Amino acid sequence: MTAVQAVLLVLVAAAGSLVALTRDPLRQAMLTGVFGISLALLFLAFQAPDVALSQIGVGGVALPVMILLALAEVRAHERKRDDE
Amino acid sequence: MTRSARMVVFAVSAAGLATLMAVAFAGLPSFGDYSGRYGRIIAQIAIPDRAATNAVTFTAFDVRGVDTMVEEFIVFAAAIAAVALLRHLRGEPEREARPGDVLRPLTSPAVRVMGAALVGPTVVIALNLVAHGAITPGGGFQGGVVLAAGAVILVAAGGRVRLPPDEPPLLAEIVHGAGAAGFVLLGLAGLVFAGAFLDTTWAGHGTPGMLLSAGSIPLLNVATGLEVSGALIVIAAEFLEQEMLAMEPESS
Amino acid sequence: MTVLTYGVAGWLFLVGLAGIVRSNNVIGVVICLGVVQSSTYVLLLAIGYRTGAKAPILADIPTGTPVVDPVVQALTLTDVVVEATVTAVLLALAVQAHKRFGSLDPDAMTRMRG
Amino acid sequence: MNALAPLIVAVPMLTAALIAVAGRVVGARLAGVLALGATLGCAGLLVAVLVRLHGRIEPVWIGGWHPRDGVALGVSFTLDPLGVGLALFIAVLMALALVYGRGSLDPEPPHVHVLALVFLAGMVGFCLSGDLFNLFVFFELMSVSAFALTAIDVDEGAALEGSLNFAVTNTIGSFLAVIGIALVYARTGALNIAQAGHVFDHGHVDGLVAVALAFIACGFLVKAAVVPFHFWLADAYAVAPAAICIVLAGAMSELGVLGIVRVVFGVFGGPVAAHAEAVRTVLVVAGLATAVLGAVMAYAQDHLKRMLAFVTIGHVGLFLAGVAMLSSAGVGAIAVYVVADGCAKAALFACVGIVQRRLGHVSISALRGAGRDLRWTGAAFVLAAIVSIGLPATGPFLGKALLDDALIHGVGSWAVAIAVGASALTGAVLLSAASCVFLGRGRDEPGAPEYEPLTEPQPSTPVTMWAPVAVLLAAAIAIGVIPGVRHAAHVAGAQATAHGTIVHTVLGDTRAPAVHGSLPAPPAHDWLLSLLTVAIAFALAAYMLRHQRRPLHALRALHSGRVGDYVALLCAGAALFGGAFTLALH
Repeated sequence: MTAVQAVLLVLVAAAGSLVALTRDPLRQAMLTGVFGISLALLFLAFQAPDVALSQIGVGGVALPVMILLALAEVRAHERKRDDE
Repeated sequence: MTRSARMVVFAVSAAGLATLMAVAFAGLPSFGDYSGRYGRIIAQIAIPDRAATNAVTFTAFDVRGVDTMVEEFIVFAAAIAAVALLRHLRGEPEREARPGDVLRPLTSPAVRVMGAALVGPTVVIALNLVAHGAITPGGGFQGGVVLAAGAVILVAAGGRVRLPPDEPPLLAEIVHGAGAAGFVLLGLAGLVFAGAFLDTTWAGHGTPGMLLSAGSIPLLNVATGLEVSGALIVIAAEFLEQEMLAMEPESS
Repeated sequence: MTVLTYGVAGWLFLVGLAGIVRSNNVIGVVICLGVVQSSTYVLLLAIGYRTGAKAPILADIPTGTPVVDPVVQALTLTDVVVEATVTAVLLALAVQAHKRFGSLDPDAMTRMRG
Repeated sequence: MNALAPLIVAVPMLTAALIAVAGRVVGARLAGVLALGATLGCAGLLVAVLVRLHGRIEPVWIGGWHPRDGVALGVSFTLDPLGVGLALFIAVLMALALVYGRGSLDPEPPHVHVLALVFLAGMVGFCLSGDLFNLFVFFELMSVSAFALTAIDVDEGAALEGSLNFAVTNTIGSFLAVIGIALVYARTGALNIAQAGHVFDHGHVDGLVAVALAFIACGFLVKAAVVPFHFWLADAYAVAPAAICIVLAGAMSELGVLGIVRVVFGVFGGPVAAHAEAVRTVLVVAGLATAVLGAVMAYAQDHLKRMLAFVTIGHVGLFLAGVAMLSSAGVGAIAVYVVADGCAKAALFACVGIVQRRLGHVSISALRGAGRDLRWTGAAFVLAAIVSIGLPATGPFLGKALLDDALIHGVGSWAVAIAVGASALTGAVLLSAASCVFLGRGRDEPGAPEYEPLTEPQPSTPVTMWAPVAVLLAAAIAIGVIPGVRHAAHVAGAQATAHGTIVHTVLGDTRAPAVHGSLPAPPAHDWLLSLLTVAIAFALAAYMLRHQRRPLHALRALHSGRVGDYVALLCAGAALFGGAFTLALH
């Protein structure tokens, strides 16, 4: 169990660093999904299935989708402006 | 500040914060050694006091139910805020959806088929999560999130959604308001029938492990499920609508 | 293990802040805020963890089995969902700001200064 | 028995949810009436609770979860005169703001009303809560609704920018607070303020305790906008609608100071009392630095609302200095000062809102002389300014006199000198701005823009806008002469700082002792000092009107409006406070 936790902790730290230090927001959005799911796995290893369930839904689906939608909206707006 | 000055200030401060955290975390119990009495007592009384077999749900919806009520209202306020903030700028020309307009599908056909196939199971899982929150892992928050995820998949996969401009989906808006109101009303029921706000015992005790046990905890979970799913759908719909308005329609 | 766990919590906090400070994109700032917040989840759950104890789902285990702390889990559980919606508010602000300023660079949004 | 206390938050919350469900059906007008009704209902409940409290402390256990064997399980609202009184003040301010905003806030669909009610519930709950994590969730609730209310006018680019800076910095502050709360929980196994405080009374004080104190305090100091956490406030208050500013400037910043009270007398009462001298130094330096910086930056502004925002920052610094005395008299003084000064500041913001409506502009140099016809507004603005400096016999005078007393006893007269200087400068800034806008006096600024309305000027001021100004001014003045105010302040200060009483009342189920007596009436030298401050303010204002404004480039450049800068400085502040508290509790 300890080994699993250790591996997941390292994974979470690495994914979190990648999210924070990546410049391109689109790539950041994708990495957020990875980070969110690795957090959920860590919570599972911490014997917190309730939190893990929440985290999968939020970190794995809701957050990335919202960020992608916001980015798409920004890009669409930019395209529209460039056309004019 | 110039960018480099800013980075220097941050680097020095971060080193300070790191030192502080090291000092503070050194005073924590070793990982895996924690045994606080608060959590221990709660785990002991969950079944005898409320017939709740999920100690986390028991904490979130009963012992510390008011925290959850407030958190639910943060979700509620955030959804209202997203709608209020995303309404159109006054100067921006509004594009009415004309008959015959087909909004560009967001995804490929394969994704759409997959999405549609996923919706049924997602909804079943979500309802299951909400219903059994007091018994097994799950509850209003988790179920609400999964339900909303299902709805978003459906919308994103469907592609051809046509939302009337300026009108967020009325149903989701009503659902999330009703969920928020429901939680407070259940709290008031506790005050009226059991003498304390958010007291859950008025709805009966029940047998541990059965669906209808743990007083009004399952009802509070349903209210939360409505609130969370409704709010997330309202938010997603609002972003989707923005995007579609910004997109030029293809003539079919 | 103690050092690793709490170290990761502290690291996420600082690396998220670093991301915010050096970001040139408001949406990136919002994403990094999520990283900062995740450090609080890791810290809370790590504090409540007990080696060898079970998850606090009492239906599956005999009475009296040691369980990990349910309180920190309840605190974290609700926070996770709240994070999503607060992020939505920030994203909404960012989208509107982009329409106004034509840029997502926070350094370009300085109507108010001095 | 105050079992009905949870209704204080439940009523606005339920009304907000119902408006959201039925808002499109009932229409904006009815929604506005409902919101005002719920706010007044909340205020009425607070009056009832305050009366039945009889000046004591009383826990209300939500869900009926009374402590078992001395262990608090549920969440308590720990009602005390300070918290309930402040909550009542907030509810009244919100009612006035709703009346004031009737004409100016766009109510269709009624999102503003929903958010305002949720905002109210968050602030009031924060005042009442006796549980550390519950305090935090109410704090978050008020933050989220405040971000949205600040940016509710999405047509303003500056509003979006101000709200983003507000949201990012305050959210980081609240994460710092969560880390502190997690540390407290790990050490004490408790989240209830009294319970955690009880454990800290007997435990040893190490780095964990000091950092926990520092991080939680930083979370609240960000909200209070204490240097160097203050940057967001100027950006946000300058752009929020005037009706919202009434509540933001009148009450929200002050709640950060209340949070500090809960921390230093509740949770960490024991360790702080053992190292009172050092903690006092840390907090009083922060408070006075904030007071001076607020006054100086207000002087540098040309934007009326941004100027008032810096005035707000300066006053919060004085409030923090009062709490820093770590005495019953200090907190009692602040109780009076916060309410009286809050009324005066809210009146100032309301006047600027009227100027904005009538003249379509808020830049002082552009408005020079444009306000000559707004006699009543000008008179109200000047009166509010003089009152807020501490005109004798008014509310702020009483608060400030009591504060000066506490400062002299706590740290010495040098602190009073700084406080007087900051007040005089703030007052001078307000007076010179007023004589420029309403009388056309003042220097010719090179490159001052010609007056040209940015928004369509309205020909009249509706009664819903000027009546709240009148009420606020009357209240600010009346607080100075109402009998019983000094007694109430004494009780509020004594109970909020009585660490032992809080612990025993909450955990032991014993009835808290009543407090008798009253803070002393301001002696003659306070009257003289106050008159002197007003005189200095007038003299300084006259000087400012004759001379070019100093540019203060370096200081202003720090207030860059860039969120990255603000976050870097926030980290610096957190590291500084953390280091200072670690040394202080060593």
